[in-house]
Amino acid sequence: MKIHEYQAKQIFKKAGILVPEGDVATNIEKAISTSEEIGLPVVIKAQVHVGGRGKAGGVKIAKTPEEVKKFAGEILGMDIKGLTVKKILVGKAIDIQRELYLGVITDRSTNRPVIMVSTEGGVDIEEVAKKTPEKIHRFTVDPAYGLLVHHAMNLAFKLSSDVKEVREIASTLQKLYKTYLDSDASLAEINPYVLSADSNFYAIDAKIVLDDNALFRHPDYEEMRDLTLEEKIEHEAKEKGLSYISMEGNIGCVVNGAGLAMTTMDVIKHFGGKPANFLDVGGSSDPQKVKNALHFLLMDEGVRAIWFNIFGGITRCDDIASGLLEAVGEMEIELPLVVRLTGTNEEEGKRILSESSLDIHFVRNMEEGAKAAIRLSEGGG
Amino acid sequence: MKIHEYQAKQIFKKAGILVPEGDVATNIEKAISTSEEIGLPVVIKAQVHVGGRGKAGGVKIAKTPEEVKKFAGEILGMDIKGLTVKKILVGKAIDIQRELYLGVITDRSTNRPVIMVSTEGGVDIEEVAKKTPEKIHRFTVDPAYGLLVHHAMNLAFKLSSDVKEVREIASTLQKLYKTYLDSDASLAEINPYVLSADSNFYAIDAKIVLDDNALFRHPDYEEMRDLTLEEKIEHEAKEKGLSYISMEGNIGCVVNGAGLAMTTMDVIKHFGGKPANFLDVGGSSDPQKVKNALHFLLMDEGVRAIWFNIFGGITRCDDIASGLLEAVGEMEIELPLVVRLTGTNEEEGKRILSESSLDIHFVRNMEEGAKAAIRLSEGGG
Amino acid sequence: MGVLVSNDSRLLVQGITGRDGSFHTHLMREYGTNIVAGVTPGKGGMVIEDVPVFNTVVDAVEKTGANVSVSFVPARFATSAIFEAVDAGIELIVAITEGIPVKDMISVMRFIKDKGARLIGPNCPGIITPGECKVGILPTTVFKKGRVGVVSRSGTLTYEIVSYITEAGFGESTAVGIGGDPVIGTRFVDMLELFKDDDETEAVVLIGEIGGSDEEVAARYIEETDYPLPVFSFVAGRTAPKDKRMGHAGAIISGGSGTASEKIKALEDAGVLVAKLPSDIGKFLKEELGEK
Amino acid sequence: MGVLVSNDSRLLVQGITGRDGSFHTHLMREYGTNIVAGVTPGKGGMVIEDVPVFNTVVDAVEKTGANVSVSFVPARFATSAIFEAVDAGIELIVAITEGIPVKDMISVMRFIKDKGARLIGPNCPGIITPGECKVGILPTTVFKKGRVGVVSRSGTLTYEIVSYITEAGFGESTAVGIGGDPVIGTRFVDMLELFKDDDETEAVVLIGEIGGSDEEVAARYIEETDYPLPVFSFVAGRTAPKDKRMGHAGAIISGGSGTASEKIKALEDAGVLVAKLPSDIGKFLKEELGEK
Repeated sequence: MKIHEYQAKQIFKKAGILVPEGDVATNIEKAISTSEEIGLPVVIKAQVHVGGRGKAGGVKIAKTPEEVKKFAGEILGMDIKGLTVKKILVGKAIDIQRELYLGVITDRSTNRPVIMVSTEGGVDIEEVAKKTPEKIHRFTVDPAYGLLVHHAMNLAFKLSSDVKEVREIASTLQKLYKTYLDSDASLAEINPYVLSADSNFYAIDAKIVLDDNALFRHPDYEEMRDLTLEEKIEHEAKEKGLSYISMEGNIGCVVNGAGLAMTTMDVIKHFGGKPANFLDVGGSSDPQKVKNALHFLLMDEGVRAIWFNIFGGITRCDDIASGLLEAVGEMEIELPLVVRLTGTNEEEGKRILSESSLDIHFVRNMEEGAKAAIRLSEGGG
Repeated sequence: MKIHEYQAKQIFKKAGILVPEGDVATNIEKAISTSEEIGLPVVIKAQVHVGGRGKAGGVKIAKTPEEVKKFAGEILGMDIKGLTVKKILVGKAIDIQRELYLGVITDRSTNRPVIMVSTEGGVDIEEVAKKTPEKIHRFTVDPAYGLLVHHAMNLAFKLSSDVKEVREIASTLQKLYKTYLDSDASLAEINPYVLSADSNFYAIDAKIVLDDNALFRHPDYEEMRDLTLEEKIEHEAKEKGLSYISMEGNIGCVVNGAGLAMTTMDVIKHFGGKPANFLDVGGSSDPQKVKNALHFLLMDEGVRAIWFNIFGGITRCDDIASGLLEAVGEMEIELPLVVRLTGTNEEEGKRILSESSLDIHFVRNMEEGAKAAIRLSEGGG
Repeated sequence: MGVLVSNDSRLLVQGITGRDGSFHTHLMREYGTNIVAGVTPGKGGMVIEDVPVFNTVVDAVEKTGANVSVSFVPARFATSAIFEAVDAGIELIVAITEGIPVKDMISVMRFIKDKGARLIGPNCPGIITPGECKVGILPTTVFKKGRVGVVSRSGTLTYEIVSYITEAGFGESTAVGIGGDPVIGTRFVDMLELFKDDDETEAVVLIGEIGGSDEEVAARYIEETDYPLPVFSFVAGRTAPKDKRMGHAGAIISGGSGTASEKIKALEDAGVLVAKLPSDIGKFLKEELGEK
Repeated sequence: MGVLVSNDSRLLVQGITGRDGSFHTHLMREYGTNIVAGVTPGKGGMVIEDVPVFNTVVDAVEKTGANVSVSFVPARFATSAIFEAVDAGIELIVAITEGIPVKDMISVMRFIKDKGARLIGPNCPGIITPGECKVGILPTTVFKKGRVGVVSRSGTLTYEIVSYITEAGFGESTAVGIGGDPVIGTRFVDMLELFKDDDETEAVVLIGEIGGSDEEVAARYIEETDYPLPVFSFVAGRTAPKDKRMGHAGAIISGGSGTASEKIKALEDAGVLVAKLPSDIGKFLKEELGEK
């Protein structure tokens, strides 16, 4: 789960990491009152779940009350890469002496957390990694011992030679690592981590990505969920055990398994069609899931044909067939149906569907299915 | 540091371990009001830092208000192995179905924590260890991973075959281990851990011994310190960097190093004398410590001779000599002084003392010193 | 004799009394897998599908000599089950469970490194040595004893592609789904190493997907070791939108890495034939190894 | 050539800029110890007693090839200093510091086990190889090059007993104070093993004290291995009252174990001559090894 900068800053603040004073606002009045409270100049930053908001004009420094009003008004409601800005963070502007980068991520290649630090803060760290990799210092944490004091100190000495600064940076690194662990994050990042003109260190920007699988341990994070309409649908689907992502096309797909679902899309495109969605009904078998899946599919008015591409394993073909029958009984489905059933209880599933009165286009494999679905979605018979 | 049962129970309670309702009392009135609050019958238990209080009559069950009054009165002020009972714990009496033993201790031979459990709760666990060692189940914790769920479950299955009970015991074991870690204990023990007639588990008795070296991390434990007069003196000495334990004899010893200090006592006894104390001025060298040491020695009116047995290493003999001179200048010391100085800056130390007007009996080694001190303590010259 | 499991494997089922656990115990036994024990705390003494159930893995191992385990334990208790199996001396653990928090898996993997066991998964369909034994949930019908080693990050896509391998007249020496989570016990490279030393494997099919960099790492390994067996591959997610999570945690493309096109390029640069359609795999095999 | 340190040891002093650190750096160099570096964070670039100071151990090791460290770092930072030294590849760490919490030492020892280093201490006087090199705070005057290996849980009592060894005409091959804390890096048995394989050691003096069971463990080891060298011992605390803490955390007698009489019995049963007075050790050596 992605959370906003202001939410990540709340988490960092609780962990004892210094962040600039500030508050989130959803309207101009709140922006003005916050700026009065914390004092000018302030930085006004769009809170959207997408990168590059600075370049898009979503970050502005306001030096006067008039500017606060003006910029808050401009940024609220702004469209950034298709997302509408509904919240802004109004924070005390910090006089910057130096900008550093501090981050913790889960490294899949070692199955361990990695700490990354760089003197090149405030810019895209992936750009730094490409252009000047020697400026990024990495340390892989042994989870049996955690980030020990000397690990943090050794990293901090790469960023400063002043021992007071080094201790401060090292302390922040340990807090950052602890935050990463305690929040079950897959990424916890401060960019830039700033040494201010008056020699304090601040987390000027903050990013935390949470592990969806671990959210059950953090019921308090649930309220941080801020979804676009599209994400809301995906989330709702997820709560029903489905992975659903809406796309631009017209062939609605119901598939079991993420890899097969992606491949289903790939194959449709390969043959010139357009998938309307990614939809994985998951591993465990349950007729209700099929009904839920059709519910989501049918919300998309662009869908012209529905394709069930099922390769049974833990999923049983008969469960899929029963679910489909039940769903058709309850909902009005007038779209052409392409069905491919293979694997566990395949015969049973096919029998259930054959015995029904449904007009189903049975196909033997994925490629046949893709071709049939494309033909039908284009009005063919 | 030892803490009382009621204090250990407070710590356990905070960790989520169920303890019988109750409160500590220092007078009969409080005992009565507590028993009224929690309801009869209650158990009244002497809170003293010594074992065997049950056998000494320091634990009684009161079934009526009269008995509360009677037993509280009897136990408060009671002498148990030389200690006066000043506090009692008044706790709800639990109807016992089964008694178990749960403990965590630091195992010196493996440098790791060990969990011990037994079906033989409520009795001296060291007796169980001697007579029926097969009834004690041990598990050495790997500190890199801690006490994992299955470790706790495996141990709990040794104590019960009812899975509900097993889960409860396992959960308590994990809380007990966490308490041991979080409190920097060298021992955390529940004996007995009781299954009540109404099928709840209670920590009926509780013991925690804290690591003195780690108390700086637990300023809140400081108020748990409850010392006898004798312990107060030892504690005061410790705060001044000295290890001091008062004994029955008449030869006051000032020694550097614990091993040498013990050996000094052993040698005095070997030659028929009686040490008045164990006193280690510690490793680091500081004239002030010598003054403090003499201060403690002179509080003991039984001392008839003072013996400085110093083998300089990190301790410098000249520092000891200067400290002794300064102390004599400030305090009135009329006792005979035996001095043995060997090691770092030995010549300088001897010179300082020789040049003073003090009447010092210099000795060349420990055995000579013991003999001289014994002779002088008996009035010899 | 597969590279991971065989007739000699003595299987323990963790979570045997659950819905999926008992169902697949039945199917695995039907296939011929030697299941010697099940574990569910509190159900010790029961018998499920003719398999004795124990309270703890250590008990089960002591009494039955189990050396491989498969776990259907729910996500919240799943890592505990893996720890328990490893601690009891199980050499190979197959974790079917999906939805395990990454942090928990990081701890488990550290423990496994200490103890020298091997984990397959989590969030995976398991292992099959066709004709001998199945440990997991794979549908057996598509598999056939043969000489192609299959390793996949996916579940059902594996069955899909294996069906083409089998249809083309080949069979599989070992097929394994290693799971799609960010932190997994066994990766492509580990399986490539096992297949390399296996006399019964003469080609490898590697089924990848977007996210992570395991395909790139495998490509580098193939190139650097001058890998002795022909490797064929399919990578799912060529048309996936960026930065979307496609069903499981491993399948995230973010920034400039983890896309299908990069993976395909890396593999092709290493001399791997990469299929555009699943059915291509069958064709590749016929072309390279000859008709069977 | 001692069993732990020698002329080849390249010593690093952790906490070199402190009072004790700089004082003993001076004394160690005076004795001939090859001190190549010091570490105090923030003091990198300084020179103390002709020794270059670095900010981190990893820097110091890289630039000077240090392979042994001695630490005077205060208790609250002491375990961090040990972790740092081990991590930087130091093979032998001598921790003089006293007052380190036991829990911290438990973690450190786990780490050391992983990394394969050796720790002496904490709360110990260190090591001396008479005539070659000293790592720690032992007063050098009482030591003399010779063939008696000395291992002790105590500090000053070691000097006391060594003075009798030296006085009796013998000298020491290596003398080491292993510390009196409950959790220590090297125990009697470890040193007995090192002495056993050392050509230059022909007898061992083992100086114990009340608390713990290291003397009993050593006795068992001597008996079970039919230890090839004569062992002499002294155990301090015969007259110590029960359940009192005698100066350091290791010296607790509680319950039925850890008393001097039990330790003495165990050692004597294993064939060890146990002295009643420190001076007896000199006599024993003369009687058993002959006049020197």
